[in-house]
Amino acid sequence: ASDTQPGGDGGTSGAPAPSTVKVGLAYDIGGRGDQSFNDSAARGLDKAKSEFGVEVTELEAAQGETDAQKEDRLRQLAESGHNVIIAVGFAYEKALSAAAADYPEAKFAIIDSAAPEAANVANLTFAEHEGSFLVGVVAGLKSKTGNVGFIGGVNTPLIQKFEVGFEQGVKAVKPDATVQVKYLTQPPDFTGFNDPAKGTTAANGMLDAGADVIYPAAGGSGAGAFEAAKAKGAMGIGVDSDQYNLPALANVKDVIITSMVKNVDVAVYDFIKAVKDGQFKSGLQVYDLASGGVSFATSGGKIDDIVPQVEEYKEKIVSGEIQVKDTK
Amino acid sequence: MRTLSARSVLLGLAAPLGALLFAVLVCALILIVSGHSPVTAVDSLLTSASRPRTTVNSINSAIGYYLAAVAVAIGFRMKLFNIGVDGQYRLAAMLSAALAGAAFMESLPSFLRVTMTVVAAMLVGAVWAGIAALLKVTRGVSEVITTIMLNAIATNLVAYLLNPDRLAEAVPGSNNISTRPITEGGQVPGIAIPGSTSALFGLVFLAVAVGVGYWFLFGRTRLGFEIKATGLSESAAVASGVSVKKMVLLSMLLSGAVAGLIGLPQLLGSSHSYALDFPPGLGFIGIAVALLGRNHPIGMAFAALLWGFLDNSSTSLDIAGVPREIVLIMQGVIVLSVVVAYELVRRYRVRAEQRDVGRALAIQKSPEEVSV
Amino acid sequence: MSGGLAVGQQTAPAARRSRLSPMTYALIALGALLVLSAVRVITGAGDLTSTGSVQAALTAAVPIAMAALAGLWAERAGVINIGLEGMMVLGTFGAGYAGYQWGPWAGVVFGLLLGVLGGLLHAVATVTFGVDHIISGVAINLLAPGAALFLSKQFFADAAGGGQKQSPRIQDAEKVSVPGLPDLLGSIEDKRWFFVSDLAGILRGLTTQVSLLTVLAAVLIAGSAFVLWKTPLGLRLRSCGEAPVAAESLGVNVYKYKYLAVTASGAFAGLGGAILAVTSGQFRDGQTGGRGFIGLAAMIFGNWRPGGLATGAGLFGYTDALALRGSLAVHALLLLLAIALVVVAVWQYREGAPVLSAVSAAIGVLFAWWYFTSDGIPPELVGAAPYVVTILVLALASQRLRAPRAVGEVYRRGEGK
Amino acid sequence: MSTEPPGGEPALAVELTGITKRFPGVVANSDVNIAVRPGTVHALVGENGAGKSTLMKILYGMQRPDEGAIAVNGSPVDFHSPADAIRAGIGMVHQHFMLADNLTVLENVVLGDEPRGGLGLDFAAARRRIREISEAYGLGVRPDRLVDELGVGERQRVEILKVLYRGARILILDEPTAVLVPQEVDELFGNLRDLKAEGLTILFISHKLDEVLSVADDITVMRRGTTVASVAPEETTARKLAELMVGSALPVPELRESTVTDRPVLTVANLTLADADGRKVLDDISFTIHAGEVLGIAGVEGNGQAELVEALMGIRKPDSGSVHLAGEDISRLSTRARRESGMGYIPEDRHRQGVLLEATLWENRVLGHQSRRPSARGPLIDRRSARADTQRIVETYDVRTPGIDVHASALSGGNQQKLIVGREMSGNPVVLIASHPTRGVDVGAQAAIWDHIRRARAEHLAVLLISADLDELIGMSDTLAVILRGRLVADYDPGTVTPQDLGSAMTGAGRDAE
Ligand SMILES: Nc1ncnc2c1ncn2[C@@H]1O[C@H](COP(=O)(O)OP(=O)(O)OP(=O)(O)O)[C@@H](O)[C@H]1O
Ligand SMILES: Nc1ncnc2c1ncn2[C@@H]1O[C@H](COP(=O)(O)OP(=O)(O)OP(=O)(O)O)[C@@H](O)[C@H]1O
Ligand SMILES: [Mg+2]
Ligand SMILES: [Mg+2]
Repeated sequence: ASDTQPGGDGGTSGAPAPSTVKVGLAYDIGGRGDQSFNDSAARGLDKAKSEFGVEVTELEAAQGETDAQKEDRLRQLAESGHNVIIAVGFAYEKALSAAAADYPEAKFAIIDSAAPEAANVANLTFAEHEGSFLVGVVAGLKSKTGNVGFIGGVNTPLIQKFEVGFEQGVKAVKPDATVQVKYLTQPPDFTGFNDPAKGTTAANGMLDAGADVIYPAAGGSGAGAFEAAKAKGAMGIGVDSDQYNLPALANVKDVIITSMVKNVDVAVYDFIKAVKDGQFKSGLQVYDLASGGVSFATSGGKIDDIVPQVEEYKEKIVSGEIQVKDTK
Repeated sequence: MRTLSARSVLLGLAAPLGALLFAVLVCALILIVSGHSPVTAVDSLLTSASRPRTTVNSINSAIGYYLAAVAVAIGFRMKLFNIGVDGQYRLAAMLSAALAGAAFMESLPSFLRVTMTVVAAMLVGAVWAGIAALLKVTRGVSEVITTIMLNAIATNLVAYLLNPDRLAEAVPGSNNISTRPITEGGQVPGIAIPGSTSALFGLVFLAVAVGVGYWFLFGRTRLGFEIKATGLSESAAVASGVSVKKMVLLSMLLSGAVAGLIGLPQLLGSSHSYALDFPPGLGFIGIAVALLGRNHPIGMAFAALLWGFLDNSSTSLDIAGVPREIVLIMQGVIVLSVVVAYELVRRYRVRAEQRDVGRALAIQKSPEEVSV
Repeated sequence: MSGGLAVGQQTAPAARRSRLSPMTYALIALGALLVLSAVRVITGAGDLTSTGSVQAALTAAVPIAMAALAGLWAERAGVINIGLEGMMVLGTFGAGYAGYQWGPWAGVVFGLLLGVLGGLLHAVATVTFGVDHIISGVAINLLAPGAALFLSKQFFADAAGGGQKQSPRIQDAEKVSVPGLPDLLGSIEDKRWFFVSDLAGILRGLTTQVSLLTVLAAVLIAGSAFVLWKTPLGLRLRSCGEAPVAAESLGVNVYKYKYLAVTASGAFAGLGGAILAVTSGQFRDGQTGGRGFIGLAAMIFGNWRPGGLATGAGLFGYTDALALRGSLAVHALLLLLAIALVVVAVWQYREGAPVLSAVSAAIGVLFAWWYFTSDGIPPELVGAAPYVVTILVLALASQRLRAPRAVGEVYRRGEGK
Repeated sequence: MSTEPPGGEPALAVELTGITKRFPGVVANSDVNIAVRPGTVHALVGENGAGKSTLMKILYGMQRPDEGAIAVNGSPVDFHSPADAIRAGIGMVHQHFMLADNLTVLENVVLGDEPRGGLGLDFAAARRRIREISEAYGLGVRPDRLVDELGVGERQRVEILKVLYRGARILILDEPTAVLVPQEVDELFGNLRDLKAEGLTILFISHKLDEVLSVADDITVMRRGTTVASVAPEETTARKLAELMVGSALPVPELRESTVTDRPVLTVANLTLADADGRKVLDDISFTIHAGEVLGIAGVEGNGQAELVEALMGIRKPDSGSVHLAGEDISRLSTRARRESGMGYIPEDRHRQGVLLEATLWENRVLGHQSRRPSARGPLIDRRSARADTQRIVETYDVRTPGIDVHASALSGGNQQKLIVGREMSGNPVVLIASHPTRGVDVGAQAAIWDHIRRARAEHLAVLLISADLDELIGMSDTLAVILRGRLVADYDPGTVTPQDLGSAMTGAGRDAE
């Protein structure tokens, strides 16, 4: 939690509000409907669309495409008159740095990456580790066996941020607790985000080994983990959005005690709004606990008894008293 | 390898063109049924075709696809199905990227550096394919299984090595992770194309060279002949003094070596490091392209270009509101209709050939039964 | 092409020597189990023989086995089916579409039917048009996912609980247990006795909470064995894969049986996909994750026989389950493999194959060394276990694999020589 | 014409009238008329490609005639598939075996007409049925063997059993004797006579005219797709028949003055080879062939000839024994090295070992010579001279083809064989290993091939000749040996030996080696 208010180092560009805002959004692989951060971004887009009535175009990335193809996607958006362009996912780093330079009048944003730095690029990153720390605290407090499990969809640094934060949170309240860790697939095999069956198997393994809380940061595979938790009367922790309220997970909602909410939708919405109001800020904007970019959900009321404790930890993180690691 | 007659040239052209036409019709139908306008689709295809950047990107993609196709085709020529091209090139790209990026390389002259990278990639690819070959000749294990398995194993191996404690370095602030970036001297400069922001990969010449080598191998050399013969009839090859085991080893190693090259144009021309987002899956595209190009050096080149173009114009379709999965469907339809057309033409060829045989027989015999 | 070159295969008459008596098989199984329990005791990796592992192994194995069975039907009739993956994808979609509206069994049926469509397409291309079997399969692997995703956006995007890339939830199929047994076996398993507890664990896994879909799969495998080898239809179908012209000369309509076989193949692949989707509780884009190809491998592994492919799928499912459930068991696998390899070494030596014996011994020692000098396998490598094991088993089991004689060949009536 | 049935006789078993069948550019049959009397053996003779197989395939419903009518037992029929023909009581034994190696004899026999019991196939009933028939005609077929494990003789009997199993009353046998030795042939003819006695009708195709004369009641001669004559055996001779077929004399390979020198070229000592089950397929084989000598080896197929040849060519590794070529020990050399040191090889199965069916003629000429001029220069293939030399072979060996760029599959087996002989004779070899060099080849082509071998022999070529055609063996060989169960059991002087002596020695009935 290095800097605590969004847009810490970015300077407001004096650019006046563009007459008409035309938003182009380029998804990462998975696109709209991935039940993960792409969907979250989509929600933000939809909100902006309905509130400001802005014109939007959504484009999807394909499995196995090159930087050149991503760059082409961004350029085509710019060429077709989009002046607010949002790239979802760090995979757009290179593509964006090339494209943004050629369209200075357009405003770009990239989700989940601190690079590239440019006058017309906003880098919207999230402190997933901080949010994960808090749900780790929840897990630690709620676990009776002192044994909890983390399931990562695909073994990437991004997902590892969830893991390390979670583990640190658990240990903070139960130093001697066991945290089981399993990644479903290794990159570039990204099926780990789409294979509920694997999620179930992994979760069962952890539950059989004594875990009673499972935290799946595994996109669509998470549903499988929750199924397992439900079958064995264990607890689950949602990720990315408040999954307790996700229709797709209605049948397992009662095992979801909390969720690590990563407000990509907020970030996207804010960004569009900012540009529309002529408030565009370039540079790094960390969405962390302090700024409410990440948080823990309380829907379902399963953790009402411990909310105060969790809030304490939140304060400590915000105040910098607790430093949450984001890498192993 | 037959002498070109006017007929065979004509037929050679008839097949792909007719097929393409058919494919377009089918796709138009799909579009209409799914409530999209074929006109806008075709229109956006044409615009993207006329856009230099897209053209260059298409060719750049095609370079990788072509290399992949050649790697697969070498196996096909002797009935070896190397499904493992994918794993071979990913492992090769990753390791050669680590080598090319290594600090000690920076002192070396650029040419030597690139050469070492290329050689390393070929070696890695060959070794990975060699495992399958070895198991095949010593234990008769079907290369279909081993290469499928080795693909998965390669994935795990790469993931293991692509780790800050090993061959990778974490870029602070980034969620990506990659091998140490290859500095100027280790890269292969692209060829700037007027009107296009992306440059043509310098290693396009490598692909051309590989294509020529492939043609020469099977058209002119003894090794190529023996590989071909083994593919056509193992027993006849053995009786003719061909060592099948040797051929399996050689062709699989060759296939693997070429597979090792697949990632290099992208790596040395654009990515400059092997990262999480390095394009996977080219090995499988290679299978489709090889079959589409019927293992022919030129045919595969056209197939690769077609594939590259379709992949790179999918964004234009996307913008025009044509969902990208329709592009997948198109590709499938094209593959099918092209091969169906080829098959029909081939049948016609065979009949024609027999007709010639018949005439020859008739003439050499007495004239009376020439009258059909 | 999965027939491929004969090089490297022992040309010993496959028939006689591969016929082991049930007794022998039983003994081998017993020996394997003894070793397994020994390793379990030494390493303390209870997961090796735990109920959970066995259940997970079954769930993982079933879709693969169905894909393998699909491959079997096609290749026994002489048609290679690389398109299994694509047909499975169609199956997953079908199951998603019907499953969430009318329940799991409707899903299974619907997935099967969509698989049939894929099979028919493959049949038209390969049988009617005589297209190269592989390329037709590759094309289907391109078409099917595109079509499935396209349809899923059409039908699931606005369905409650669905999304553009996933169906709403599907009820899981009924699960059954052998009454009484679970608790009894459970108590024995918990005792952690050598062998007895292990046996109990495995049996419990096989008798507790078994999905009816798993039962269905088992029935279909046995049924296929019967139909293909004990009925006129099966004989005719296989004759099309061994010697189509001979079949033609006896009045068998080769086209008909090839169509039938490839369609059935599509049905089984679709079913495999459907079962995957139902047990996963939903259709998801890209959910098959290469299981079709693994199925193909399992079929070859199983020497184009139902029992064999079931073994292959089971072995893969088991190791895959271990790898996913935790890392300890996979570490224990090292020791297991080491022992197995040494056994093979001894056996091969007595068979008179000193080189092979030496090689397996060497690898065995290597594994043992790895096991004893490490307290775990790097997590990135754990996932490779099923693939490595498959290769090792194939490499060490002596090769008598025999593809149908005419597999992959294009047949046309009245043109046989 | 003897095809007019005298009044009062029963209807003709088969009557083909005006049958015409065109393949692309080829008239396989043009206006063919044949009448087959019931309860007779009716022979059909003609050179390769004369149209015999096609005609029979038409009668059997495997191919449809473009014109003409077929009548069976007096009533007109129209077959769409073999199934129809089988229903009409017709059965056919094909020129090339129609068996699935990977299936059992039982499965091969019942295929398409399976006895059903309960849910599935009634194996017990099938087994019973097969045993009955097998005993009734002394075929000695074992139902549960894998066809893979059977020799040609037994395969041939399985083929016949297939036909009988379907209760065929009209049997078509297309070149059934091509692969049989005299004793097997006699057995077969014995069976045919029994069948005839039971009132079955038999259509019989063969290139061996003396056989035809001995067994046939009527003979129809075909030539270039049409029937040129119908004769009764008692009114004709082999020579006359041959003239009707090709208009040329039947070339009986008569003996020549010996060209044998005393220079040993191929010396084989104590060659021994065991199969997978440890059974000795080659048992202590020793012989020497001198320059200009033809050593003929007679034997019932499956007594080790194939293994011997493959051992000599280095395709199989013998367990013990040595092979010397012109004094050089080549026991350790690879197949290619042996070929390069001057061994030519005409394999017994041209489609398996001789040609690449899907490659052009000139590429087939390179096959086996890919490391030598004129086909190759160093590591490269020399296309120009390879093509030139292929042209030469096509001309000198009269290979009937429109050019050297057509695929070998487009040539008839006979013509494929000529190409192979020409290839193996090129680059004048010192030893020629020839297995059945004229099998299935018509009389004209036979004569040509024999001449070429003789000419080479006159120029000191040493030849190992293996053949099932005893006349060929006796006529061509300077020395004759008989192989039985992997051992050379007897030597004969071709000058004095008769086919019958050989036959009995081949089946182990004869006196032992002197
Ligand atoms: N399937 C076919 N396609 C095209 N032409 C064919 C086909 N079968 C036969 N022919 C033609 O018909 C002619 C007769 O062939 P057929 O096999 O009947 O000769 P045959 O008399 O049986 O010769 P042989 O005595 O060598 O068996 C051949 O020369 C060939 O040109
Ligand atoms: N399936 C087929 N397709 C096309 N042509 C064929 C086919 N079968 C046979 N032919 C033609 O028939 C002719 C003779 O065929 P066949 O196999 O009968 O040769 P053959 O004369 O019988 O040779 P052999 O004497 O070795 O039996 C060949 O010229 C070939 O072109
Ligand atoms: Mg013939
Ligand atoms: Mg014939």
